Amino acid sequence: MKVRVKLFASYREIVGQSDMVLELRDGATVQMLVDCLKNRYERLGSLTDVIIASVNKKYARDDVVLSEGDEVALLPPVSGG
Amino acid sequence: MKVRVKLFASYREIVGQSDMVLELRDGATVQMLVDCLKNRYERLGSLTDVIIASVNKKYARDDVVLSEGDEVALLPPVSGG
Amino acid sequence: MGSMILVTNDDFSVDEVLRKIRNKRTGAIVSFVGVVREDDSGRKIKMLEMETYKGMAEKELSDLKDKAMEKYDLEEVTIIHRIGSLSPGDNIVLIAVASGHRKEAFAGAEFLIDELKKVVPLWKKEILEDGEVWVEGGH
Amino acid sequence: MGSMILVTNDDFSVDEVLRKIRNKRTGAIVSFVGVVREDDSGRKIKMLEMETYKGMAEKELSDLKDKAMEKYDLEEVTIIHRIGSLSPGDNIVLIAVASGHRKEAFAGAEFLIDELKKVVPLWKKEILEDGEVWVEGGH
Repeated sequence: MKVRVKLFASYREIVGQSDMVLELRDGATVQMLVDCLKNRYERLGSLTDVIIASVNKKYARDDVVLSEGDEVALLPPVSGG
Repeated sequence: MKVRVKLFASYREIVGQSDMVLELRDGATVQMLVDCLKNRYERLGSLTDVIIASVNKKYARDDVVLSEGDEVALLPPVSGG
Repeated sequence: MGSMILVTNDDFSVDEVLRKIRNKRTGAIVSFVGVVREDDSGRKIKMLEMETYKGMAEKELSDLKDKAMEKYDLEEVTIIHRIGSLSPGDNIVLIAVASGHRKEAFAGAEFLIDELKKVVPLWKKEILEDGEVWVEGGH
Repeated sequence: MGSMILVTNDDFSVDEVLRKIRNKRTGAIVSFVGVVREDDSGRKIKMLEMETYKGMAEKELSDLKDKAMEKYDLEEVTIIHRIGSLSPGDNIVLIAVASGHRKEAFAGAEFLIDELKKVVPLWKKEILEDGEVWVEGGH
């Protein structure tokens, strides 16, 4: 299945793009997607152990199972206000 | 000696004027001035036991001794803001 | 110096105060605006009359400002209190506090309005549908 | 309904927000304005770049507003957060809370800015004299 990935702030700069489409096997979880990206982009892996993610603009736990067409975002620690 | 007396809000309405000059004996205190006005204006006496006063625009205790030309104000409970 | 103490008949612009109050170290500005309620604990208010002891009110406000700036780590403090006739929905008072960080700004602003209601010679008369009443004691 | 949630490139008018947010029961309006410091813990800031996750930020802000209105006794809540390039002295964020009484308004406003800094997808990059840094974690 295909999911859309969005990257922000420092993650966007490390990966070098803000948007991508990933092909994952059916039943893949948020954790699997994050691991996949950590492997592909070494600096993302070395930067932090835990990466906060959202699915379809809601904060999502690591074990959430993804579906075709989901929008998954990797969110660095926020710093608004 | 003469002191100037200022009255505000409910006290002003009870007394019917906002400004007056009182003749007091030398050595008179804030308490004496307040008692003198309470006697003269019955409703002022019955309204409240304690009347807060200022002398020359500073909060003053009852036992402060007044001087010729002082400006004494009787201040109802404040309600700004 | 963006700080200011003012007791006035006129309305104020919060934007103007907030523009003047900030300096290079300002990260947080907390402001409190008191508004004339139409309904005060069941009393239907047609109008408010605010009276002050001119000179003493300004002095007390200025002392409070100094106390707050010492007690909390504040950069600037502006206090504007209106007097005269006010209608429901009108601004009564503005307290604006600029600080490096927000904790101090919140604490300073709350301290100032709490103290203002206790010590500053200002009196509020509510003109109701069926009479008028001097409000006693800050609330 | 005077409440509003907005993430925008444009500056805001506090006067305008405060005019819209009040209703017949409003006695107190507390507002918090975050300002770009020129000096952040010794770092000399030339510029700030604020980035957001459009859509999610608004949803998180709206959830926070609902949470605050339930937790405290608030009448209306407006939150405006700026994004894009900001200079020292510029406004970053406005939180305005209208309530019948001041205690709830202060508590609600402080809760909102504390939570905003923890959960709303907004990121701050400081452009310094000698480089740039993504700020991590609300402070």
